[in-house]
Amino acid sequence: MWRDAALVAGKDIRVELRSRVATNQVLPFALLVLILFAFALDPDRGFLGQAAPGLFWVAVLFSAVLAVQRSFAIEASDHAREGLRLSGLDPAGIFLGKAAAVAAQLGVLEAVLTAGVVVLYGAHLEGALLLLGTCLAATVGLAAAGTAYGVLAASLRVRETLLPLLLLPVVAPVLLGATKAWEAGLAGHPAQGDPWLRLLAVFAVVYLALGVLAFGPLLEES
Amino acid sequence: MSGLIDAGYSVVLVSVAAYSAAVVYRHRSLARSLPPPTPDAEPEEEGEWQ
Amino acid sequence: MAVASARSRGRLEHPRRLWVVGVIIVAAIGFLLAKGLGSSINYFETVNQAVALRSSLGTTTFRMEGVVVRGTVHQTSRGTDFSMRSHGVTVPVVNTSSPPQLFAPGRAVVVVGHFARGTDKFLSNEIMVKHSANYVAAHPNRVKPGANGSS
Amino acid sequence: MIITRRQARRPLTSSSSRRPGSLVRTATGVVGLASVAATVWLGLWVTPPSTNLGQLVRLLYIHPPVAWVAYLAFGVTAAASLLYLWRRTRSVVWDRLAAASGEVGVLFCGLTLVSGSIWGKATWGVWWTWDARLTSTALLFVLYLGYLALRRVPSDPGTRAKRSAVAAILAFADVPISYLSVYWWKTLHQTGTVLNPQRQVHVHGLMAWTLLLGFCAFTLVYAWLVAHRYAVEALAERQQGEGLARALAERRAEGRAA
Repeated sequence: MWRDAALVAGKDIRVELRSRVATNQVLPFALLVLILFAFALDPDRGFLGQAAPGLFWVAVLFSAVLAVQRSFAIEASDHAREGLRLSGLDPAGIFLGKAAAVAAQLGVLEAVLTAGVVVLYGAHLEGALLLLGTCLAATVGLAAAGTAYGVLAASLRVRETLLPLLLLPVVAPVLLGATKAWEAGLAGHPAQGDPWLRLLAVFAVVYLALGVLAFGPLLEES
Repeated sequence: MSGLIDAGYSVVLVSVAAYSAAVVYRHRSLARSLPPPTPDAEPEEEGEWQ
Repeated sequence: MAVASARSRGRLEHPRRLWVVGVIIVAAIGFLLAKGLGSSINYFETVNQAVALRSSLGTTTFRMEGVVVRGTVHQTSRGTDFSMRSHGVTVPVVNTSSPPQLFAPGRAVVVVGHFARGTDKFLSNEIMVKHSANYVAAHPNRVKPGANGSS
Repeated sequence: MIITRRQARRPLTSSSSRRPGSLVRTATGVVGLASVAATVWLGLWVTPPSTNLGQLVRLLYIHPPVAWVAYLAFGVTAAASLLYLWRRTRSVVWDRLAAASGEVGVLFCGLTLVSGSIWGKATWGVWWTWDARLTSTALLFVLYLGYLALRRVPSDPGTRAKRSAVAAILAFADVPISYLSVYWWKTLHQTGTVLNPQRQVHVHGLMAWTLLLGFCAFTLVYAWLVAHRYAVEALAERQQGEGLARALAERRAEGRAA
């Protein structure tokens, strides 16, 4: 299972590095969302600094939907899905590999967005350990849930519209937990963020487990 | 405030009634459009519908 | 061949994996419940908790719950002033909104607002009445069937 | 009450066919309609006002039963989905039942939100607030809207059934969270009136009986609606199959004529 996961993750990341869709489209999109928030909320009145954690994670969430869509779009052409299905790889391994690839992309995206939040919204990064831990747990959770629902919607003609509807309510706890943890971290009370960090970790573990179980049947059927 | 009570009852009752009517109507129109219950005898031979 | 082997392998591993996954999920959720996501998701702080957290709360806006103390409700030009109590701790509330219909002394309420800087007063701009799931007939002996009670 | 029952029976029995299943369905509908009528009558006119809510207590007889039906419907959907996914019990019956119950559940979940919002405005003083119970219920509504949207995507019936079954089971995780939220966390929403873990009901006399009748009434209406919705699902599948057969036959006839 782990060897298969590494294979699939390596493949997805290589495809991403060569096609640069994430760097050329998803990353600029996320930055654009940050800038649009700045237009919507008057930057001079201090709203942006207060709302920075929420806006950051909303931007990550939207980008995660795009990243998941991209992750399954690369297999939509040339019967690559069938190839993957018939490859004899363990479905759980495929799931973990794809989730890892999505998580890696989201990690890069979050690093850039963090810089964006600091520069554009004037946020001060305190409690860096909590912020980092939150990013890690939230990213794994988003990638796991995203990949599980991604394969659910992947073979549908209407996946572009259906995936956000299915995925966003499911990852709403991630948005809540990550925002609260970041609020605590940025405000300099890292202790208040710990329960939220636990919630994020449990979410990640639960969806990783569910994905390992459900990915096989879903891949077979789609 | 009695307006809110009436509104609560009305919303629930009217919605359930409307949904029921829609479902029953669809049930009847479907049942009418399909040939009467011979569900086990599926038309297999060609030419049946000409 | 590859298909057959992949499928049979998946099927063979399935029961064991099902158990492992089930145990992981139950353990994870159990951990969450045991550790208590508790206070952080709470909708409000009770008056005594709010007073205990007074220094860290500062003037941030939050929701506070308590019972309206009898005899402390005063109509003012801006709204209604009263005191709230919970677990023996009382806080005076300066409210600038019209309270809901069920607002009355002795009732549990949730107020939205923040502590005023430098005083012990709580400035609120919204009151919500909280009620329990106990429903007791007001006049059980005076029920008249057929009388329109909804008016 | 008796008048309502008589009025209701006439149009409904006339439609019943010879099959015993539809007789049971009709009977469920008749009794359900009568008990809803009785609940409304008792709830609006007969029951007394309560000590702390006054007349506003009357929404008690509507809101909790509707919410219960939403939970029940999603529970049936999840159970049917599980039965479908399990190879030994796989049958199109479970897929249809999940579809029917899911749609009725979304209706009742929406009504839970609306009636609760109205009750909240009357008693709490706000239409909506973000406490754990309200938020998780709103999430539940959106989750199952997604389920219905997924079902509506045209694809191979077997694939669709499996896919939606997985989605239904994943979405059901929110139901216990929503139900237990008022015990896990401090919320504005009151704790469970009847279905609380302490098994204690603090509702007096006639009010309690009316509430109980409300639960039964809406559960019966739910059963009746699901029975009809199930039949619609089955008929629609048949219609699709026959439409395909007819089109095939026409094409073959064209080929022969040419």
